[in-house]
Order: sequence, then C-alpha cells, then structure tokens
Amino acid sequence: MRNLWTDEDTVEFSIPGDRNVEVLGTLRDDPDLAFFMLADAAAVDYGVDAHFEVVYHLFSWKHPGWLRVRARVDRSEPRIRSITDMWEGAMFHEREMYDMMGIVFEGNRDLRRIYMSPDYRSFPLRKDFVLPDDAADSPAAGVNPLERPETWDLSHFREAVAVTFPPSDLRGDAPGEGVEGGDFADSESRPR
Amino acid sequence: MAFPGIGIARGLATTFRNFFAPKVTRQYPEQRPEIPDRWRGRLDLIYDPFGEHKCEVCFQCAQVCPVEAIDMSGFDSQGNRIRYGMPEIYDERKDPNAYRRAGLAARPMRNPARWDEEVDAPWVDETIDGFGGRPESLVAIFRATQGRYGYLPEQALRRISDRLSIHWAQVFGAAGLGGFRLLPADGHVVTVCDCTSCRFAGGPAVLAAIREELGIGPGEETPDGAFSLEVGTDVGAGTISPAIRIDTLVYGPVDADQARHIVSERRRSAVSAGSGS
Amino acid sequence: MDFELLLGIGRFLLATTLLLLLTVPTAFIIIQIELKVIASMNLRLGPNRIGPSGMFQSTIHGFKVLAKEDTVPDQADRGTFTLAPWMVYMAAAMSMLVIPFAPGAVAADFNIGIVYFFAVLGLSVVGLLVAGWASYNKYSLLGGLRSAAQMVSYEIPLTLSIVGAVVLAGTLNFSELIAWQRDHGWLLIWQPIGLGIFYIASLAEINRTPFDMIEADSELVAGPFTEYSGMRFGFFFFAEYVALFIMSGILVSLFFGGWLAPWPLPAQLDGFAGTLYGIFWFFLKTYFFIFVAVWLRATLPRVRVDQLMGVAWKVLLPLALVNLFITAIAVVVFDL
Amino acid sequence: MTRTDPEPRIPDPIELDAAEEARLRAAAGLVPARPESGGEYAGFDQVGIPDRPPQTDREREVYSLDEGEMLINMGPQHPSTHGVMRLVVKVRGEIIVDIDPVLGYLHRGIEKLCENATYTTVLTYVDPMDYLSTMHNEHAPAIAFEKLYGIKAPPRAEYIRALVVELNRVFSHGLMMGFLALDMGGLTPILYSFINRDEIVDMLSAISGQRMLFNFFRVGGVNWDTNDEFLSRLGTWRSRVLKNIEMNEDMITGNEIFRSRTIGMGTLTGDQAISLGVTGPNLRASGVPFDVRKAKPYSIYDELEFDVITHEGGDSYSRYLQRIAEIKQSIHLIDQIIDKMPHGPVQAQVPGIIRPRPGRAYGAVESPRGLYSVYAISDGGPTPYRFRMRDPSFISLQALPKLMPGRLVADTMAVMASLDPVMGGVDK
Repeated sequence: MRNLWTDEDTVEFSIPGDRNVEVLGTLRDDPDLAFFMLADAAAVDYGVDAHFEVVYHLFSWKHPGWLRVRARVDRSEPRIRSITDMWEGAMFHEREMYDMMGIVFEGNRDLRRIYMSPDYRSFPLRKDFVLPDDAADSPAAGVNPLERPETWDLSHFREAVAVTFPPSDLRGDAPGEGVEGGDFADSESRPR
Repeated sequence: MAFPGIGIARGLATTFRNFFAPKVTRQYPEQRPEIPDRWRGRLDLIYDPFGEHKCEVCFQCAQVCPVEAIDMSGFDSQGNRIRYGMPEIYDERKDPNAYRRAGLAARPMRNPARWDEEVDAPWVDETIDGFGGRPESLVAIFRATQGRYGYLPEQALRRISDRLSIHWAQVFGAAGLGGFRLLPADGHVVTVCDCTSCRFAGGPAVLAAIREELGIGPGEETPDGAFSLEVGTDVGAGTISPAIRIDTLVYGPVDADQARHIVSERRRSAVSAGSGS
Repeated sequence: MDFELLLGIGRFLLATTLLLLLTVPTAFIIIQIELKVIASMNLRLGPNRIGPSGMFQSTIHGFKVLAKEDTVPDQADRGTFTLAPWMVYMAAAMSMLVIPFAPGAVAADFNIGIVYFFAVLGLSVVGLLVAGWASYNKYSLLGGLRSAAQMVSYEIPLTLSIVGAVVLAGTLNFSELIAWQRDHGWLLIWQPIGLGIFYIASLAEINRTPFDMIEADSELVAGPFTEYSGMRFGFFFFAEYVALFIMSGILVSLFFGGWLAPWPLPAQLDGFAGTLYGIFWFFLKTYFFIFVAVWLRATLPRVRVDQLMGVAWKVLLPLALVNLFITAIAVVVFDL
Repeated sequence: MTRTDPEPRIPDPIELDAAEEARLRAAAGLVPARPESGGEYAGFDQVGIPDRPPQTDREREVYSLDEGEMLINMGPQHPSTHGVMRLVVKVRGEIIVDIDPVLGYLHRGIEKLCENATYTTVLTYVDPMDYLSTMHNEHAPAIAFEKLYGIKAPPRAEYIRALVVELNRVFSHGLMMGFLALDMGGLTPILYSFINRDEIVDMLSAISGQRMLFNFFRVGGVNWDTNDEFLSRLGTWRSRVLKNIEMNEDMITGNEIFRSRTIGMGTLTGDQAISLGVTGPNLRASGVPFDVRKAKPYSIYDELEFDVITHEGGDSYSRYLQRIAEIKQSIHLIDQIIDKMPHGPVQAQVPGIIRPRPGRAYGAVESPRGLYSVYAISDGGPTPYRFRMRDPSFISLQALPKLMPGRLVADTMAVMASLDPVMGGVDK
C-alpha cells in the first residue's frame, strides 16, 4: 500500500497491478472493512512514456467515504487479473476498459469489444490515439479536415456514385454483380 | 386485491372518465406554446444596444465548429452576399470570395494565372518583421501587402497566418472584414441577378441594357478582357431587386438606364485606370 | 323451378357482392373509431386534420396503403406469401354471409349457420400461419405459430360456449335463434356464463387486446405481418377490423337479440320499415361492442402467451363444459 | 499548417492469427453464415451468427446452437428496445436460453470528447448521455469539478440543484411506469406520463432555457436563479402531479394482467444485485437500502428529512412499486426544499477558464437509474486529463442475461423495462 491520500470524502492508495485481486478481496471480505460494493472501475492512461492505471472505487457502510484503489499496469504489457469472480458486475467495466484502453483482464470470460465494432483495431481512449476524420480509413485519417482543403474535393465521390446498376441487380436476383465500379473503398476519398 | 377484476375495472373506469375529460393536445400551428423568457432553443444573433447585429459574418465560428453544424449567410463589408455551408449544396458558394473565406481552395474564375500567384516570401516575411511580427499589426501588414500586389494573394495570407500563429480562418476573416481585396483587381465581372423577385422587378430589362452596353451575352467576355457578364441568383437576396453586381459591389434597385450608366461609368474608369498604369 | 334457382343464385351473388363492398367502409369506420376513441382516452385529440374533425383519416390511410410499394422478401416463398393475405381476408369476408342484419336481410340463411360461421372463421388461422411461414422471418414465424396455437385453442371454448345457447333454443339457424330470443328474452339472461366465455374467447380469436399475441408489437414487431407492405398488409389490416365487426355482430345476434329492440315493439313493423328498424338496432348494438373492444384496447396490457393458453385450457374450457352441463340439465328438468 | 501522420495502428493484445482462428472456428462448429460460393443460406437457424470466429468463451457459448435452438436479433431497430440496443436472444421455441446484449450503436465517445473540452464545456457534453436524467448528468461532474477546483457552490445554488434534480427524478420515474406498461401492450399510461413530463420540462425550461438538454449546472453554482415563471409553473404542477400519478396507478398497479406478468418475474436477490453492480431503485427494490443521497450525502441531502425506501420482492413489480414510492418521496423532498430555500447568490466566483491544480476527484449522485459517478483527473490544464463516467443503466443491463434464461420472449421487454435502462447512458 503506497501513497495514501485523502480528500474531503475519498481515501485512496496505490497498489501494484498484480495484487489487485488479493487487495480487493481483503477489502471486501474482511468484516471490519466490508467494502461490499464496487462503485466504479475505470482505466487511466498516463501517457506514452508512463503506465496505465486501473482505478477501483469501493463503498462500505462502515466507512464514511469512498475508497479509491489505484492499480498500476505496465503499458508495454497491459495485463491485470480480472475481478469478475468477486463482482460479476465488473464484467462490463472490464470490457469497456479493454475496448477503450486495451488492457487485458486475465480470467475474464467475455473480454470482447463492447462499444466499438469487433473488427476495430485501436483503442480510442489511449493518449496516443489521434482523433481521426469521420472516415477513419480515408487518407485524411488523423487530420483536422479544416486544415486539409484538398480533402474537401468530392469529385471522387461523385464519380463513385455515378454507376448505372444493371436492372437485374435492382431486383436483387444477382447480388454482387455489376457493382465493381461502385465500391467506395476503391475511391481515394470517401464521402464525408 | 380483494376481488379479481377490480383492478381491471378501475383501469376501465379511468379510461372511460378520461374519454370525456378535457384534452391536453396543443394544436400547434394555431395554438402556439408559451415560450419561456429564458428560452434559448432558437438560435438568434446577439444585438448591440443600438439594435444592430453583433455578428459580423466572419465565419470563424462556422469554421471551427467541430460538427459543422453552423450554416450562415450575410453581407460582408462590401455588401457582397456571402454564405458559409457545404459548397456542394449551395450554388451560392460559387463566389470565389466566399470559397476562400470558407477555407476552400479558391475556384479560379478569371485570370487563373494570378490565382496561385507566387508571392515574394522573403518580402512578406520582411514586411511582417517590419511591423514587429505582432498579431496586432495584422491590418497594417494587409495594407502593405495589398499595396504591393493590388490584392491579398492567398499564399501571402497563408504566410502571414503561419508567421503570426493566427488560425488562418481568422486571417481570412480579418482580411475580408477589413475591406481588403481578395480578388485580383483586373477584369470586372458584371453579374445580373436572375432570382424570382428580380425577374419580376424588371431584371430582364436590366440584363438587356447591359448586354447592349457591353455588347456581350451572359457567359461571354468583352474582346479586351475587361468585362464579363454573368447571370446569378444570389446578388440581391431579393431585397433590392433588380440588382446587379460588379465584382463585389452590389447596386440596387436599378433600372435599365441606371444599370447602363453604372456599367459605362465603370468601363470608363477602368479604361482610364488601365491607361494610367 | 329453373327460374327460382336462377333467382336464388342472383340473389346470393348480389348479397355477397354487397357484403364484400360493405367490408371496406366498415373497416374504415372502425379504424376511425379506434383512432379517435383511443386518442380521447389517452387525453389526446387524435386525427383532426383530414375532413371534418379528421373523419377521413382512415380512408386516407387506406388509399396510402394502396399507393405503397409491394415488396416480397428475397427468401420468401412467393406463392404462399402472396396467397396468405387473400386467405385471411376471404375467411373474414365469407363469415359475413350468415350475419343476420335484419329480418330477411341475411345473405345466406343456412340451417346450420352457426356451424358454418365457426368453420369459416377458423380458416383465417391458415392464412396467418402461412404468412408467418412464408415470410422467412423469425418474428413472422413466431407470430404464425402463436396464431396457430392461440386460435386453435380458443376455438374450442368459443364453440362450446354457445352450445348451451343452441341447446336452449334448439336451432343452429341465426334467424330462428333471434326469433327464439324475441319470445323468451335475450340469451344474455339465460346464458351469462356462456356470454362471458364467448366474449373473452372471441377477443382472443380476432387478436384484440388483451389477447393480441400474434402481432404483439413490443415483442414480435408485427408478427406474421412484419414483412408485408402495401396492399397485402392492407388486406391483413382490413381483415382484422372486419373480423372485429363480425365478432361483435355475432355476439349481438347470439346473446343480445340481434335486430330486436330492447323493448317490445308498440306496433308490429313489417316489410321494408321493419328491415330498416332491425338494421338500426343491429348496428347500434354492434358498434357498441366495437366501442367496448376499443375501450379494452386502450386500457389493458397484453397477457403473456403462456397465460393466454392457460386461460383457454384451464379456465374457459372447464367453465364452458360446466355451463353446457347445467344448461342441458335445466333443459331436461324444466323442459324448456 | 500542422499535419499529423495517419493514426498508427495500435496492435490488439488478443488479436488472433489465422491458424488460431481456424482452430477456434472448428472447435465451435461454426460455418460461415453465407458461403462464399452459391447464393444459398446455410439454413434458417444459422442466420444471425457472425461470420468470424468467436472471440471469447462466452461468445462461443451464445453463438453455438444446439438442436432446436435459434437466434433472434432484437434490435437495434426494434419497437421496444428503449433506443438503439441489440439483444441477441437464443431461444428454444419461445423459451429464452441465453441473451447477449450487443452495445455501441449509440456510442459517441463522450469521455474522449470531454478530455478535449474545458471544464465548463464538459457540462454540455454530458447532457445527452442519459437523456432522461439530464440534471443528474450535470450534477456529478459539477460536484467532481468543484472538489478539484476547491470551491463550494453557494447554499441557494445547492438548493436549486436539489430542486431541479428531484423534479427530473419525478418525470424520469413517471416515464418508467409508462414504458413498462407500453412494453406489455398498454397504450395509455405512457401518454399520461408524458403529460406529467411535459409540465416538468416546461417548468425546467422556464428556469434553464431548454427543454431536454438543460445545460443548467455550472462549476460553482447554477446558471440562473429561480424566476416567477418557474415558481408559478411549479405551483400549478404541484397541485396536479399527485392526481396524474394516481391516474396511472389506477391503470397499472391493480391490474390483474399487469400483476400476473410482473410479480415473480425477473427476481433479483439483494446479494445478486450487489454483485452485478445494480444500483438505484432496482437495488432498493431488492431490499438493499443503498441510496447515495443517504449513504454519502452530497449537496444538501443531509439537511432534508427522508428515509430510504426499500421493497422486498426484487421482481419487476417491486421495481415498479419502488419507482412510485420514490416519486412520492421526491415530491415530498421538493416541498421541503421550497420551504427551506435560503436567499443569496447562485454562482460562486469562477474564472472563465478553470485550471484546477493537478489532482483527482470523484463525484457521485443518485440518478433515477442508480449510482451515477464521475471520476475526473486534472493535470493542471484547462481540460480534464481523464474524465470517466459510470452510468448506472450500463451496469444494470448486465442483470438481463442473468434474469432471462427460462423465461419467454415476451418477458424480455417487461423485465428490461422494469430495469429502466436508457441507451444514451448505456452507450455514452
């Protein structure tokens, strides 16, 4: 237990990441402590050169305030043990942390993306994530569109949609035919 | 629940009572809702104590809006109707001045050689340094630049934006508001408004007069290249019909004789200016 | 002989055509009633822009449905998909044949009118099941299966509930049943349990709230109708309201004296005047029960599908049998 | 001109390679739902299985079908999923075997947006989260930022805050009654609820200027003091509200159909609810007297007299009764607040751009759906370094897969409506 610190209604301390289950288990099961409720679990990215933190907020009737436990996670090897055995409700918290920060929770049975699509391959809340353009895979990715006037050119888009579909395709009889020219992915810039 | 069916009966009684009760529907277009005094659901511009809009149509808010929710139009300091919005939606955005203010690559309309004119970058730097390199001296820098080039070339503005660390949207906004020329000075475009109200107010007669005066039709250019004639729908915004515009100056309402006079005056001054230089 | 046969055929064709034509305005009127009544009960005004106080709203909806594109899902079974709305609509329209509007105003006064009615009404379940199966949609499939389970289950208490009345009156003909009621008083007094069972079962049979399991919109989107659009959906929609009209009409004929006025006539009306008088009372009572159905819809939530089946098999069916038993004993003992 | 290189791809720690993918696919017995060649579907029951290997044990469990089972997609466009939510329901006949909630259809990345907004503007971004409890959404960040910045709102501001959040709670719970009935097919209660809601939002727009996304709270106070319009509307509403609630109660509470569909349905025990992280009225309906207003009084709740209401059942009907009791409690609280409200300023002296000292703060409020909390980290700059929101309906939704197996498809909506999730909050 390090860095004990309090503010008006919160007590906090830091623990190494590999001891989170042990510490939280003691906090929950010790009858004098009885932090029976997991109020919140969040992940914090302290920058590219630093580390991640998984922050647990706990509540107990026996103590006047919230308890904040900060577990440090290495950034190059973002792994920590899951607490879903103790609180089933930590499942969505951990899925969200994995989705947004890329922290892997060992022992979590359902560590999938929860907000982003399953084929998404980045972690939006990390600090080295650059806010992308609307069309994340367009050449303008990661660039504020206002500062790239050339990306405002929509002529590619116009050409792309000016495809005449053969009548059979409109009926849905022959899916996948005659649409080669209409694939947006081929054009260099996507509609914004 | 003492007796089965009582609950259902109470529900039925409630609905039956309400069948005859006064209704709460507001008949919207006839019955207006009471809008609270503090209502800020309607976007409105703030007025100064003299009843004038405080907004100066500089588009800076529209350009920095992250979700591009702002779409605005108005008149700039030269009386030129300008509009900010998606250029592919609004034909009015064909005005190159507005294009450039919107942060887009300006569409060359006339004299394309001068649009992307290379500016003398060391000279611009020198000028900026000469004014102390301070953002406060922006207008003075503009004045000096226009003195040299006759207008504010885009590249010069970008240079100024870079050197002074001012967002270039702000630089363009300031240039447009300060009454500086953002178009090359030579070659005048005469635009006759063809909007509905102008057509009713005698627009065709004005157009015929100008055709007669210049000897060219819409979309054509005088042999000496000094004038070209266009027909647009965005000149007067329907308020000063019929209206004509020469470059960025809007005249209206004009009748055929006035239009002829204005154009001939402008032609004479252009000729004399051309001979003077 | 030949002439009489031809006359009979002509009269039948005329009557069926008139009845088919009657279904459309009936559906429009009931939909309008439903829109306005539910709106009033919700403390709303309801549609009030089209026509005087919005009275053409449902008509406009009908024409809108005509104008919509008619789509068939890619994987659907086209033949049955097309056939299903027709089956449902015809089942509803055909059962209108035996409804006695007034003395003499019956399209086909069968001896076995009651049996015919239940036989034909039961056909609509085939249409719903086919619609659910042909749509290639899971909601449709579930809805179709629910419709099969629900309508088949409820037909039994529905039919049994009126056997008591039939035993009492000794006839299967609607006109004779009404004539019996003129002499002995409405069956409402004689068969209160039968009336209750019949009303609940008929609501279930025509998928009205609280038994609208088939198109339970918060669970199954629209049940078997999910994939239908345009006029095909319109057929289902019309059939539903026509069925409501028919059920109310049958309820009135069986238990509320059909075309009879609530009090004995001061002077015997005959001929055309009598017919008009009968039609007036028939429609008044029928629309009252339509109002009651709409009122129920505005008030009640939907029962669950297992509760629905439980009510049919565990409550209504034994009750109906008890009712029949008591009636039969009473008929024998008191020699009614 | 600053130009950034295109975003570098951050590798996924549990990304699968091709061999692993093939192995998992074989293990789960999955075939592609739509084979590459030929236009035939693999089969009716296979529609809905994603054409990719399962990523986790749980996903494999949900998406592998036994004989006689099929998957039903409820949502994202379904009449009663309370927003764009998708439930993958595995059914055998009409009996639910498993449920997998699929989220993210309304995800707007509000946490990331807030990291790029100043402390003042963060309060506008959190508004559309849980769009039925907008005032509470602003309350928690306001508390957290005040802790970070080390100021206190003036007493009158705290009273106005408590007043508007209780008003918000009344209409939010009122709508829950209506939606619960609507999801069971009752058409009318929702419209009665909306009458009540309309009166409240008109009232709140009189004080804040907006009807739905009020944007009323400020760091160190509230935007405006009460005015005559607000107070007169409050009086009118107060004279009518109990009648309106009673009207709905007549429609729902005693109704035998409603009771038979909710009593004993979706029962959560207290321990289960705590373990699942369920909070708010749902937890109190299971008999656990946890209410942030009492457990950790924030604002002025320690000056008000009220008791934590609990119900014992833990089923849908208890959750419904709990809401009604809390509506009445909130009205009682509103009366007290109006009585005790002091005079004074409503806004502390705060600069235009707030730069708190580096630090961390946690602000929690009792929203109509439970514990809504904000964890904000400041690095001394004008924007929060990290801004985390814990939305109660997001967590409560986890109870659904635990409650539903063995029940019918028709009960999904009834139980979900009794948990009262709001998708704007679930998806942030």
